[in-house]
Amino acid sequence: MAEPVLELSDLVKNFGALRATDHVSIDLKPGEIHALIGPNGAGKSTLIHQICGTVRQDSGTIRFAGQDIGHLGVAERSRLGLGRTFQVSSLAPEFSALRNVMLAVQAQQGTSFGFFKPVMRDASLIDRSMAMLKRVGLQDRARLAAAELSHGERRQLEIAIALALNSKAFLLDEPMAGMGPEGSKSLTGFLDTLRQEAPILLVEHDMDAVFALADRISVLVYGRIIATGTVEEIRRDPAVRAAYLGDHA
Amino acid sequence: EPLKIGMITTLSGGGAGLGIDTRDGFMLAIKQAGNDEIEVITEDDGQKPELAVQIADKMVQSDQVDILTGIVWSNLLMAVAPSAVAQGKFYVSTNAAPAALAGENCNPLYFNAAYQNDNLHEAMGEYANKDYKKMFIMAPNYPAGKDSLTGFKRFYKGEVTSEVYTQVGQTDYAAEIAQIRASGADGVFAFLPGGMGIAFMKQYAQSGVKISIMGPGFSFSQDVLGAIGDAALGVKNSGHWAKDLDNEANKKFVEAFQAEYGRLPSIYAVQAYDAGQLIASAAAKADVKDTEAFRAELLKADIQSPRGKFKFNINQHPIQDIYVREVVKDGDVLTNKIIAPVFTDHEDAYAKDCKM
Amino acid sequence: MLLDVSKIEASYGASQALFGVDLAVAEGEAVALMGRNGMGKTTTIRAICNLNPPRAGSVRLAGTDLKGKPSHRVAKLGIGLVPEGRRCFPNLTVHENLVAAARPGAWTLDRVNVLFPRLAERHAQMARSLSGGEQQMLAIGRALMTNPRLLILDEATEGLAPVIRQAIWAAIRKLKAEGLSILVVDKTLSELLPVADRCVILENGRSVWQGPPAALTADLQDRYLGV
Amino acid sequence: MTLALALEQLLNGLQLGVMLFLMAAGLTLIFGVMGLINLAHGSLYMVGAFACAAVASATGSFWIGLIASFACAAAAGAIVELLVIRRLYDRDHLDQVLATFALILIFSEGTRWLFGSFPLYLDIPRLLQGAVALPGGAQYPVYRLAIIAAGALVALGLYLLIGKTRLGMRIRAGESDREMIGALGVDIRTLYTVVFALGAALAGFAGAMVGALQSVQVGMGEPVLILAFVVIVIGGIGSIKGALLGALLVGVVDTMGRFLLPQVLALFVPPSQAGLIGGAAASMLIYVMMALILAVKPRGLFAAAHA
Amino acid sequence: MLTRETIVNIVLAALLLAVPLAANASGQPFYVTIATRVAILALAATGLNLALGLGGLVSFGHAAFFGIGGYAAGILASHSFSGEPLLFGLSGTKQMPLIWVVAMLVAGLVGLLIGTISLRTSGVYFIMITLAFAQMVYYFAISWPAYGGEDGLSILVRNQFAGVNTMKPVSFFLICYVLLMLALGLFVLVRGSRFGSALQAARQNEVRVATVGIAPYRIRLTAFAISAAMTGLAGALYADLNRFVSPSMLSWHMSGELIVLIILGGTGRLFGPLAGAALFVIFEYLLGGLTERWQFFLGLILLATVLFARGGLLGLLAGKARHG
Ligand SMILES: Nc1ncnc2c1ncn2[C@@H]1O[C@H](COP(=O)(O)OP(=O)(O)OP(=O)(O)O)[C@@H](O)[C@H]1O
Ligand SMILES: Nc1ncnc2c1ncn2[C@@H]1O[C@H](COP(=O)(O)OP(=O)(O)OP(=O)(O)O)[C@@H](O)[C@H]1O
Ligand SMILES: CC(C)C[C@H](N)C(=O)O
Ligand SMILES: [Mg+2]
Ligand SMILES: [Mg+2]
Repeated sequence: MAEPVLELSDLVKNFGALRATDHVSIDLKPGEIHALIGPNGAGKSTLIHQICGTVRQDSGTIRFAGQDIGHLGVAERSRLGLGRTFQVSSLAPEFSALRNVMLAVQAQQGTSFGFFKPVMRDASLIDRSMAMLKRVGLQDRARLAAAELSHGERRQLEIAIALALNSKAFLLDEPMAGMGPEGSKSLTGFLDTLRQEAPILLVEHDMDAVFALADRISVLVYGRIIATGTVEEIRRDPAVRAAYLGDHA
Repeated sequence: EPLKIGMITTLSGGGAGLGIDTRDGFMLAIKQAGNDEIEVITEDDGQKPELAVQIADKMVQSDQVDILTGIVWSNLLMAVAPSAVAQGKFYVSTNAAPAALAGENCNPLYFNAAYQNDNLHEAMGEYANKDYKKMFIMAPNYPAGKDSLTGFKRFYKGEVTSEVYTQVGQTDYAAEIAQIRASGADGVFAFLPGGMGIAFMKQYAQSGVKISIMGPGFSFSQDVLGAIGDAALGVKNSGHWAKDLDNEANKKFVEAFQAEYGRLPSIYAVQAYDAGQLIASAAAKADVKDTEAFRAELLKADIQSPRGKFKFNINQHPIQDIYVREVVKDGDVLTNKIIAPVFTDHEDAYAKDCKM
Repeated sequence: MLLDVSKIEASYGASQALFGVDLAVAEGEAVALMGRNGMGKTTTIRAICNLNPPRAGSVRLAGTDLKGKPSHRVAKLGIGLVPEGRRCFPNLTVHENLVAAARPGAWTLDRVNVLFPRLAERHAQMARSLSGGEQQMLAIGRALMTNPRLLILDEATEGLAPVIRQAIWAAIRKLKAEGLSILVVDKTLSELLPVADRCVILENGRSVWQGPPAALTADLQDRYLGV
Repeated sequence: MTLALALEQLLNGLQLGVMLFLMAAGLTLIFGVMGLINLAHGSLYMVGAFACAAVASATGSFWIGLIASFACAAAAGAIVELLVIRRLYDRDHLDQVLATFALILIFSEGTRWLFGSFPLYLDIPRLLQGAVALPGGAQYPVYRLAIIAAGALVALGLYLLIGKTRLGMRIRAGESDREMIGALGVDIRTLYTVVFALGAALAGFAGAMVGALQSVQVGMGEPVLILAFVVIVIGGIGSIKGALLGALLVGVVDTMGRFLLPQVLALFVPPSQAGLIGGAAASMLIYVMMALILAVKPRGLFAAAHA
Repeated sequence: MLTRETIVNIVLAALLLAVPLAANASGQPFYVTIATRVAILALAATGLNLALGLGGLVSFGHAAFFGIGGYAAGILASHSFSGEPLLFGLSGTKQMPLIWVVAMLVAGLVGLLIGTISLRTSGVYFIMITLAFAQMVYYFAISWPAYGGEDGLSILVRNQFAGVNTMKPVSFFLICYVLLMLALGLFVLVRGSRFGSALQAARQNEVRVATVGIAPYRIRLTAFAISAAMTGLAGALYADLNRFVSPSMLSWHMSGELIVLIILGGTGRLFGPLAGAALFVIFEYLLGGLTERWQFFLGLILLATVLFARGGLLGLLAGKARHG
């Protein structure tokens, strides 16, 4: 078995009296899509936040690419290769789609303390960014400000940014949300190829996509993992059906 | 060729009252002189040093004035006067008189028609010797405040129980009043010009503390008395002038000022009036372009000052009498009444360092 | 007709987004507004509510022309909006979000709490820290509390877990059965179509097709929705 | 130093705190709750004081003046909101800075135009004059006790209004998303006008109350403005409780600092030096405190949960 | 291809040069002084614009840096005049370039210090904590007697610049003008650079910047220090212009005025500070000559500008700002 790229063990996070993450241990192996599903408010986003560093865990460890990252800042973790998208799009609204991606490319190339060379004449930034936009199908919208993109397009842009980071693992928080049927379909196909580049921890409520993509599924309920297994195992699990799937199975 | 005077003073914002009295007093003198060869340009400095500098530059460079005057505040004066005299212009001060320009750095082109900043405080120090064994003294924490307490202590021989520096622009004095109450002093000397004095006096009156207050004339000048109200009644303060000073020139001046502007003059008005008279008197006899001659005429101080006698010291600051005054009610209006002279022919402490 | 939208055009600054949308919702009817990403669904809804007042065409609600009416007037005439992106008030608690703009009527706090027990559990929590799905429930509850005649849901079930989604569709059915009119945008066709009485499809800022769900053939779906 | 003096100073500090709160109360509403940067708040304070002084001297009654201060400031606030502020809600915060900066100039010069350049007379009403004996022998001015009472009442009223009423919820909702609260059927424009006018009225009321203790003159609002911002920020924006506690803290620290720093320093240097340095340090003290608090708690002491 | 904004900018830069030269030629040296004031204020505001316009760091305490620069010039000059050694046996100087370097270093370092603490906060808290630091410096300067306290410090003769007679208004103006142009050039470079991208993105969405792996704090701190240094340089020039420094350079009014200049001209726009400074100084001067109530009318004009000229003067002249 390959070493996991990302490994959470015994993660706990409390918000006051509420235990949002309750001794969670999951991992992400090379080449796989590991779906994390669970009812609203189960703690999925909170878990992603802890992996990225925007929320600090109360206890437990997070290992990524062979090192303990639990104490690092957001930017440091990102530089190690954690690429994420947000549940609610989070972009630089005044920048064009292109410049949003360029920011990621520049960060990825190493330094942001260049004071003199104009970015808009920097082919190493622009070419790569355009390539990323093309991959998500936004090449025609490259010059539009992020604020002018439609909801669905913004989701695509977020993915382009994560791609540009050359991530060693992707954390995608509901990438399908707000995508039309067509968008969902193409995104599903896209993620399917993306897993070759880096494994994906996928939080998603779109079960069609999850069932089509996931190698493994973990189910989070009230902060606790109640089941991990293959698509078939999870579909059949009565506890999961009751807590989450309902008659969607 | 006419004599051009540039008057820079504070006509807007919180300190405008002083500037307006300055302007009005000055203009009265010029008007009375009846010399249409004298032209005055007035501009507002908004009590900002940068603005004062800018206006001074303009008056010197564009309007080509011969004399600058009118600044109320020491910090603005320090921004304008040294460079004005360095460019060969006269500066005649109507109020501000920082020590820095009275001693070593005195200048042949710099005249002060008002006093030297320490003088009124010195007079209170001398006055306090008579009846007060222990004094509580306070002033705002800025150079004029420090000069004030230094001036007071220069003449006061008793014990100073505490020496308190308040914040510039402070509006609440409960903490200081509590200290006064506990100090065991038998008198309080407070230099708090403008709004600070108004606030302090009102609060002191309500506090139930009965220790008597005194201060320099600035704290109890005509411009603030109305706002302090009856709380100021009976307070002793020092001044080189008061409305009731008994001389012909003063009667004429007070009458003329009231007729012209419909209010009582303050010390700022008197000082500016004298500055105006000084310039007019010199202009009548010498050409301002002839710097030496004009300066000589100014030095003679050939004027009828409402202050009575008036002459210049070696450092071109006045030698004059200083009185203790008391705030009284004259009909409906609060005003100051002279009680007794404290100093006659008083000279300031810095003149001896002036080598001119 | 409760809502009658005819030939509206709207733009964001200089760029035009709607080029003529026609749309009607009858009393008690549920209409699905469909179209690919960026085709103008949200813009249409904003135009109806006078959040982006249309610069041509007309919008009438129960016969009243909405032209020039500020959006709060429009809301008071009976439109309840569940906006895209939820837009709960982050600095208010769940309870405050619900009651702040409530107007009297059949929908009360208790009823909303029965519909979404999760909200009752979280009533004192700041909306800022709610999970995404909880916020969606809150946004729906908040609109219901204004007791509208026409409920407009933009991305009605985005981000909700399947069980909750089913609950919401059930609720929408129930609301419809009670006579509430509904205009809804949602991407899950399989769940949307059974609820809708009629569909309106937008393409590039124009309404290009209208009809009952049954008439929405696979061919049409492929052409306009990319399914 | 006696214990009685220390106690009296502590009381002075608390009283100054309540006074600061009274001055900050209107700003809490406009800035803390509506989220509007209003540099002209001090001008509304000044308007209140001038209205009170003018009406009191015309009618001979401080109380009528007090009512006038409330009314004039409210009217000024409403006019400002309708003509200026209303157009700026959906703009950058910075536009509010420029606009309200302009309003300061207009109000200050306008007031001077109307009332002249000399400070006005406004005295404490007869009813509240003099001092009462406190247990322990000290005396305390009645008027200051009245200010404490007024401040406490305003604090309570605001707390209830913002935290407990639907009006308060709507204002807060409007702060985070004006468009949305409008889309839910709340006439946020009118509501904001009313709230702004109320904030202005509170400023005017404070100006009149405090004006009787200080000097009623053009520019009197400016030191207040900065202090009021300090108070609100220390307490945590949007929190009434925070503003009150922030005010008390500033009041006590400032008073005790002015009083104690020179005395402590006098142990090391000659008294007149101690007075100077101590005075200088005391004037910086509240800013040092503010910087420290924000360095440790970047959102103030009571980062607004609510009210 | 020239955009409208570029044309407006070129015209502004040319006007700022042409007007004083013409005034000087026609024997009106005072207008040269006014233009110098505009150039210096524009330089100070350009410094602030870096932090505020690009980085969204609304500093309400930039007067501190302006004043520190001013005092650096004043103190160095006064020590050079009196011959007393300054620190560690170092003596004062009257050489402008040296003074500038010192002013920028000191202001930059203080900026670094203030920024280190202030940047932990954000939004309105940031506005207020920067104000708090500036007030500390202000009160310190008022009550610290060594350099004149509130009375300030006079520089009797303007400092020197090799080969130029700085007392001639035009010469001094040209020095300031060149420095302003250099600063604007630097602003353009920084704005378009990687650093500038990160800085502007951090203004729009801090979390986004962190998630691509750039620590916003360090970016902002650097920007804040550069901004402080630039404003400090302007302060040193201002001291030389007035031949005087005083705590009023440090007061919150000054900070407010710098912000007002930027907004008046157009926030975040390259020539915003210059346009704003020119407008402000011209109004102040013209109105001041017309009426004693000039502040009232200045207020009205400013108000009209906010209400009717969205995006400041440049917004009016050159349309909306564009971000690549
Ligand atoms: N800062 C916070 N303070 C208090 N409670 C919080 C905070 N952040 C999250 N919570 C609570 O923690 C729980 C988990 O939230 P989280 O956002 O992780 O859910 P989720 O699984 O992503 O749900 P969804 O699928 O709806 O997005 C929720 O009940 C939420 O209200
Ligand atoms: N704020 C805005 N400024 C400028 N253009 C905008 C803005 N919002 C949307 N648009 C443009 O208007 C068009 C319609 O957008 P709209 O949001 O109405 O689409 P939609 O059908 O709701 O899409 P989605 O399903 O992705 O939410 C799109 O081309 C979009 O780029
Ligand atoms: C009005 C006076 C008290 C002014 C004082 N002489 C000063 O230097 O500022
Ligand atoms: Mg989530
Ligand atoms: Mg949409």
